[in-house]
Amino acid sequence: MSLASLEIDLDVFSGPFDLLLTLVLREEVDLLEVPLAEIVLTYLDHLEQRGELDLEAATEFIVLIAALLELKSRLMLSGEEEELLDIEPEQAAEELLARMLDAARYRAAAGHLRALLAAEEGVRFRAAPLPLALRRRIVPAAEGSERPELLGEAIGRLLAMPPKINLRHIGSPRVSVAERLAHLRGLLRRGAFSFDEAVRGADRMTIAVTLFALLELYKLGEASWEQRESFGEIAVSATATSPEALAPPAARLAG
Amino acid sequence: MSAPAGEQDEQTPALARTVEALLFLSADPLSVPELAAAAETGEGAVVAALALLGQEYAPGRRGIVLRELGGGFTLASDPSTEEAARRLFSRPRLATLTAAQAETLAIVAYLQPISRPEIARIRGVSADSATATLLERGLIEEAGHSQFGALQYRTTTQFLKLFGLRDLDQLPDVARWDPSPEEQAELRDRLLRAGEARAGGEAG
Amino acid sequence: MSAPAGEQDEQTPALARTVEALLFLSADPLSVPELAAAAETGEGAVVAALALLGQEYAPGRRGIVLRELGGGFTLASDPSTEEAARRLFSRPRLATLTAAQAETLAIVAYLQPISRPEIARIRGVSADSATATLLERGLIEEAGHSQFGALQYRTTTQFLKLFGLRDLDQLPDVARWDPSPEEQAELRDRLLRAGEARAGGEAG
Repeated sequence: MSLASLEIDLDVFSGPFDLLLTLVLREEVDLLEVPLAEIVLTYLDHLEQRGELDLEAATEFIVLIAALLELKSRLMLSGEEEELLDIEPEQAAEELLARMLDAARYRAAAGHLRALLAAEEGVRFRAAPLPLALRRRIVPAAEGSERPELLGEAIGRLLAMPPKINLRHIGSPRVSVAERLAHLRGLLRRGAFSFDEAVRGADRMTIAVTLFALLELYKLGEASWEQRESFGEIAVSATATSPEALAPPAARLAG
Repeated sequence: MSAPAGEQDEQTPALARTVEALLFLSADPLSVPELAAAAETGEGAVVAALALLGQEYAPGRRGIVLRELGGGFTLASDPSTEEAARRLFSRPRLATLTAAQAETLAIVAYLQPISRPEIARIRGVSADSATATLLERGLIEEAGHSQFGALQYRTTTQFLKLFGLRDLDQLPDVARWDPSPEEQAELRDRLLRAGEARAGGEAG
Repeated sequence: MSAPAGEQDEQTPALARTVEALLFLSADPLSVPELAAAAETGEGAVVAALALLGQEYAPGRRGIVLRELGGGFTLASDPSTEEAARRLFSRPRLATLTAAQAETLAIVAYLQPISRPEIARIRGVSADSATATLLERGLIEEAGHSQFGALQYRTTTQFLKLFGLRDLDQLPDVARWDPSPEEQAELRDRLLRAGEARAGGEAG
């Protein structure tokens, strides 16, 4: 693979990318100390120099870097007692392999679908509305024919909290992104707040997940933040288009 | 058809096939110039092709007929098939509430006025089509804009009639169906929180 | 009907005409039971009528073809007429899929119902924008929530129609694209072997 020729120069390691991968899997380089963003930047530079995009290699790189990111995030998120810290290099290699195979499998299936679609080129279907005379007639329901209890029942269903999410492969996180999203939205509804306030008294894992939830809110356009100096206080506030004016992604999609 | 007599699998000439396909695909009548431009041929050839199709799709021969309408040509189902079409497409349907509509209606009834984004957040999925149907059926109506500019909804008199209610105070007490009655927060906050938790499952 | 010699005036039997009209009118593929119910006849008679129509609308004969797609029967334009259709309707029938969209669609097609986080996990990258496009094009749709509350997706009839599939069973077994055990073993080794050869001095 052309990835082998990708030279990485980091504080913790200097050499070809596939060697770094191997050393990480053999735990000879601590993944926690490998700045993955720098690897991505190196790769982008490499692409720019070559001036051409090898899709095969690019896909392979993305799959590998994604696997590394997941491994790293597991290491960061799991508690000291987590058995995942003791993950064997062979296990990690298996995990990477399984992931590459899975991705390859559906990439091939995607190719098949595209071929099917291409074979149907030129086939069109009629999409005309039904003649007026045939449109469905709707008979209005009689007055008093619906039970008011129907409405109460619906509210009861909507009040039910979903069961707690159990991410079996990460062990048992004590806090979910969904919870922290709800927490942050609750704070936002009251006005601006500082990140420290949002995680006061929380453990390391909760802080990490809260930060993740904050990024999600930022992505959804519901919140923005400001940090005047590094390591200073992070002030979080609702964006001009406040939460009430914003629909969740699902609503936007269906539009 | 102009093919020699007795030929079983005679083919329709290419131009007639093209015209047939275009008429089939188009919801509106197509004029001879339009057909000629699309097929990149002369109008005379199109007229000839239409004449050929007119024979094949003559009334009473098939389930589809060729009609000249509004300065153009169109394919239509034969009137003799209308009864079956009516059975398939236009069975009169009693307006009942789907689960999504009932949920949306309940949210509007208990929290009105309420905006569509809020409804979507409580339901965890888009409420657009349910809201549209409820508006169409006259069970909810627009109720101005929220302070953030989002359109709000409230229930109508028609809604009260459908449920046999004198006024909104007669809505049943939600406590009967509350899965965790010990919770103290306001109904709106609790519904939003539960909805966000449901939608948040995606982000996990 | 049984006109002698000249099959020119030959009429299509009444049931076949009805079925033809229903297929013409319906935007979605119609199944044999649906057709039988609408025509108030038995399924065997409908199958026979469809066989007759299948001959008349055989590929290459006319501008319209009869297709078995998406769990039922439907009429479609013959691909040979596509150029003219594109000129008339001035838009391609379906923009091709990007690699990301095709991959996401393949994952949904094979593993449905499946949630967005699961898709992202398999692809190794977010599937948000691909999922949005597929939803918008009607190739996938929402299919309720998983036990963990995440929204799930499945493919639509529209997907089957556009990809020329009768049903999902027509998709080949995904294992067909698995690398051979030898290739897998080689890949596995490769992850460790490359390092062992060089691990000695190079680590910084």
